[in-house]
Amino acid sequence: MASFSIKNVKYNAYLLTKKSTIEITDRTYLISFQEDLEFSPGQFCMVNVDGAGLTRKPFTLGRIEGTVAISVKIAGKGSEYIVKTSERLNVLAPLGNAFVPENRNGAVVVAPSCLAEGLHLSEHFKIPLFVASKSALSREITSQFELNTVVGNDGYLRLLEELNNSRFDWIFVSGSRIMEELAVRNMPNKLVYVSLNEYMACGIGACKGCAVETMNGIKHACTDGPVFRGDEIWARH
Amino acid sequence: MASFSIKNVKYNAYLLTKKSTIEITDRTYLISFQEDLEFSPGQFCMVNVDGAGLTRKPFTLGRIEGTVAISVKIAGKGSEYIVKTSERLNVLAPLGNAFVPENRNGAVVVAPSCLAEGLHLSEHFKIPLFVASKSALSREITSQFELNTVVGNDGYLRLLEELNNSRFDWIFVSGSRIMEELAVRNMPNKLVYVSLNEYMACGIGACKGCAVETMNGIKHACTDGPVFRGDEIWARH
Amino acid sequence: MGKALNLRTPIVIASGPGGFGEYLNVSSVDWSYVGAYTLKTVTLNPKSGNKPPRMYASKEFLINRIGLENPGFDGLRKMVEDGTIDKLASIVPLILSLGGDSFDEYVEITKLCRPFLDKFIAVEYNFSCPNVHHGGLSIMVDREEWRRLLKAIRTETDAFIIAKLGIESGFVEEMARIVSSEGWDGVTVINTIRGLMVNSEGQTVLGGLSGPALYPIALRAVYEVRKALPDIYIIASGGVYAPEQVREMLRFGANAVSVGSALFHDESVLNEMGKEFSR
Amino acid sequence: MGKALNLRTPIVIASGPGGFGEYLNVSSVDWSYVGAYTLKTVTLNPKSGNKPPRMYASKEFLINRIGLENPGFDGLRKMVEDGTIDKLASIVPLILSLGGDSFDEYVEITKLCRPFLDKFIAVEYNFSCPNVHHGGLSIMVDREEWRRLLKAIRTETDAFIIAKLGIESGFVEEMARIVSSEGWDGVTVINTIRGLMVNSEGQTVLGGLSGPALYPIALRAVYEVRKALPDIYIIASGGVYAPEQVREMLRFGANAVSVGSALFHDESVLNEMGKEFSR
Ligand SMILES: Cc1cc2nc3c(=O)[nH]c(=O)nc-3n(C[C@H](O)[C@H](O)[C@H](O)COP(=O)(O)OP(=O)(O)OC[C@H]3O[C@@H](n4cnc5c(N)ncnc54)[C@H](O)[C@@H]3O)c2cc1C
Ligand SMILES: Cc1cc2nc3c(=O)[nH]c(=O)nc-3n(C[C@H](O)[C@H](O)[C@H](O)COP(=O)(O)OP(=O)(O)OC[C@H]3O[C@@H](n4cnc5c(N)ncnc54)[C@H](O)[C@@H]3O)c2cc1C
Ligand SMILES: Cc1cc2nc3c(=O)[nH]c(=O)nc-3n(C[C@H](O)[C@H](O)[C@H](O)COP(=O)(O)O)c2cc1C
Ligand SMILES: Cc1cc2nc3c(=O)[nH]c(=O)nc-3n(C[C@H](O)[C@H](O)[C@H](O)COP(=O)(O)O)c2cc1C
Ligand code: FES
Ligand code: FES
Repeated sequence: MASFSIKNVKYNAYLLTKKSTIEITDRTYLISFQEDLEFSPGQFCMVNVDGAGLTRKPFTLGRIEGTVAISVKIAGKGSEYIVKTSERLNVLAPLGNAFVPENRNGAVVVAPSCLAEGLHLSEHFKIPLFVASKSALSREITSQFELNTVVGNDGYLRLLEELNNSRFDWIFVSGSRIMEELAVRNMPNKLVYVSLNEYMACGIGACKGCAVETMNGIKHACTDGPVFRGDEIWARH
Repeated sequence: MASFSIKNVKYNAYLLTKKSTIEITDRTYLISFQEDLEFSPGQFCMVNVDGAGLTRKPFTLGRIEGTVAISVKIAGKGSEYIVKTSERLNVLAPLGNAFVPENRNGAVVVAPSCLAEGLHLSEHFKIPLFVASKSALSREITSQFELNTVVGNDGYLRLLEELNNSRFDWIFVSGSRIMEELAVRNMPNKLVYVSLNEYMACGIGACKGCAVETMNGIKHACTDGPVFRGDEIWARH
Repeated sequence: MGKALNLRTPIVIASGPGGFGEYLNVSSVDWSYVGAYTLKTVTLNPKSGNKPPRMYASKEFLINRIGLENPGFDGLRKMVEDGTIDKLASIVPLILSLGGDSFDEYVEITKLCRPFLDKFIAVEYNFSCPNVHHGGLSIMVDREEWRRLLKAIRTETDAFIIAKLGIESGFVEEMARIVSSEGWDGVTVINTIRGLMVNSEGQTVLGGLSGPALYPIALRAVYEVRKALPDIYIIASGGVYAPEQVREMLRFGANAVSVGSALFHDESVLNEMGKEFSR
Repeated sequence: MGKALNLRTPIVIASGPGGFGEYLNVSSVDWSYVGAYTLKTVTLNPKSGNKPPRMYASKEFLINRIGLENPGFDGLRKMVEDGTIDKLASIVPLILSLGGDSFDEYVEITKLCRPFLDKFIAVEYNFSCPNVHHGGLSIMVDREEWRRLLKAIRTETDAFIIAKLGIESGFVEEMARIVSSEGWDGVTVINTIRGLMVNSEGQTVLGGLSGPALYPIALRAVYEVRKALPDIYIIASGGVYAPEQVREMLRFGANAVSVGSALFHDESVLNEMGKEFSR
């Protein structure tokens, strides 16, 4: 059973002004902001999408050379609003737990939709970053960042195999559920961390909507996560 | 009680291509179409507004020098769609009864939102047309048509007084409910016809939504009207 | 297995929005794609309906308070005698919808209609009109009285009889259980849900909600009734506007799917819906 | 006149969406604008809730099948003993929400809570959760059993007790009449309505619908209950997202207005709603 103690934290609503929006790859964008806010690697925010959605929408936070950023894949009306609007974004943050690895001998693998988080972790922990993308990244992105990129499903599976046989103690994976499950199943030698994408309404532990079945019972992605040990979510066979 | 006999008519769905859209006055437009369709003065159509409304929306039909036209006041999302779209309009027509006056000694008074109908009646019956508008008509309209226009509430009341003392046997009024009620009450000497704007869902007598309380019981604006004798709707005191 | 209607397609026109066949005058519909046309509810005595305004719409809802305006049994009989019903039925199979203001009226109109019930493939009893003061919804407040009524009607006719149920008189699957246990052939779920909107003139419109927002509620009702009663004939009603929704309703247990308010948007959607089922 | 709650503003946080006070951690809300905070329903035994997925949303609806995840009476007692409840109550008056899986559980938890009920300004009994297999909705199928339960609870406590009613167990005004006749102080109308949606992964989500589309239905329920019972205390719940809707609910008979799913959109709407009532 999940615990019901109320955390002694403050969640703030920020109005964030877009600084730049650049295409990462097909329908996926990196948005940076003018304002600063305090958060730790692995945490996320809930973004109000005005008339484009009934709930705020969760996005992992990133920091790139000091600037706050999120990456957004257009999955529906809400994410489309976030990418297209020129209004300031109303954002509740920081949410969830900081990711605190046991050591710095790790690596990060992200989908383009989680590039901001990936860049942040890589910079913060000084660890390598791999981007697994369905299609090639845009020129703007590759010219701005030095990225190890694999394209397509086969490329991703080969990357997992390599990482499974690598020197790293742990691998942090953030992307789609399928991508994360594949990582856990295909890297049996490694401690794999995953950042879950459960459906969230509140992001602060109130609604109990973001339940995840773990080996240790029901947990909540927003307050117990969003980062979990992969073997807590998927059994390895 | 309204009758329940089913009319022996065919209602057709037409796709109408816009030919021109010109502003009549503030938020009100005259839209003409490339295609022709058969109808009589006083009849209306129901216009599909795609995602901008759950039901088709009723508009009186007009014909100006042979060209089919409607006039549209932007009252909400549906009418806004009609004015702004560049798609062809899906239109059910012709609906309601033709207006057949007892003689040609009449006059027509319309709000700008019913200008197409007004021009049609005026041309068809060779009778004078008066336009009662809240604000001045656009240059495009006044240069194209020779119109007798009164602006503002006072102007309208003076027009009604004049018409009440005029040589005409009947006056046809089409505009808002308030405008029509004022006409009936302020022209006690005349036979006044009004074209009612009841809420309509089907336009063909099926839904029974467009009920009107008349001196002769409940009638339906779509199949018994849309034109009624004013004294059937409002008592004169 | 319960009795079935064997419609040519599972698309049915809902009682009310389709009036007494007026949509047959609309040339854009190919009626071979429509399985049945339900007429507007007829009551023993004619009703002139509620005072205007009778309708209003938001983005997702249409609200109506027609108040069962209908010509009564005499009007219906006239439509039978003057050949109107035969003419309509020659184009599309008809379902008769009956309502009443009391126990006796429901039974009485059933008896009166018996001579010509063979012109209809089924009779739907409207137990759920939210817009009349007696009858409709209120007949169901007393559960035992309602059960007696179901029994009485079943005794009066061998026709394929369907009870139209809303979701407000009790859990719809419980209501359907009662209907089935009294030997009825089917249920139509759901009807409009009672709502209140203030229109742009500031008038209070108390009526029944129909339209897109009903869809997930109606889909759930179909699911629950099918779970409770594997054999009953189910007509789904509520917010069906697109072919995918017809398929989804069928997948979750409906035998036929009724189209109401969507007619007001574009009746030619019937063609798209019916096409894939047409043989 | 019935008893009233005398809230500082008529804005109430709905049971469930507000969890166990988590929104008090959100800095953008000025809690002096909020009249009361209803905690999520607590049942005798802890519940871990339903399996995921538990939520989905369309444009107008949110669907949830949380399944009353809650820490049970023991968890609640712990929150009382460790001072959490006092701390929350020092910021905003609290309403306790209780539920059960059976007649006995409702009565039992009432008895157990008695020692600390004075920390709450009222107790709301959830008779309408659509997402649990026993209790919630199903307790109301047997009308007589439910009436006995209302009587039993009333006997156990002098607290201000409120029954939360959905629209599916019977006409809401009839249900409210029963509640009132058993000496209860108020009703909350409505709860979520049962719905079914298929999410983007093709999973069937059977849950309760909340959000904007509920509003005209909830407004009508308030109107009907007020018409039937001029004196009962009414908390309106369903689809309230804007200050105008608060005003409209009050105008049609509500004493207080509860805000649920709107918190997920932007909890700072509470400030806008409460401002005009603040003294
Ligand atoms: C902790 C967390 C962090 C995330 N970080 C990122 C990120 O950095 N970049 C990114 O592109 N995406 C991220 N996502 C996913 C992102 O939240 C969804 O893509 C977004 O909410 C879609 O909203 P929409 O209105 O565009 O889509 P909709 O049209 O509403 O739905 C499309 C799909 O998006 C998902 N989705 C929709 N609403 C939610 C919601 N409230 N909560 C969770 N998923 C939802 C569902 O799978 C749904 O089927 C994250 C999700 C979580 C839970
Ligand atoms: C027979 C008839 C002929 C009409 N002819 C004209 C015309 O020539 N020119 C013109 O500008 N307007 C005409 N109207 C009014 C026109 O139909 C409405 O202004 C239009 O439907 C508004 O739709 P909306 O989506 O823009 O407004 P909404 O935002 O939906 O509503 C705004 C207001 O428009 C009216 N309205 C909305 N829907 C309907 C409906 N289905 N039926 C009737 N009224 C509705 C209501 O008063 C409503 O409060 C006519 C109405 C009728 C009944
Ligand atoms: C204008 C209108 C009139 C209606 N009249 C009746 C009726 O007479 N009898 C009946 O059983 N249902 C009636 N209904 C309910 C519909 O048959 C249908 O069950 C309901 O509208 C939900 O379906 P929809 O969303 O497809 O419209 C009416 C609905 C509308 C909108
Ligand atoms: C995620 C969620 C959880 C809920 N949990 C409860 C609950 O535990 N007890 C209860 O009485 N109502 C519960 N409800 C119902 C709400 O209190 C409210 O009545 C309903 O959501 C309608 O209001 P809204 O449209 O403002 O959300 C819940 C609703 C949601 C969305
Ligand atoms: S998103 Fe509400 S509890 Fe996690
Ligand atoms: S608009 Fe449907 S009957 Fe007149």
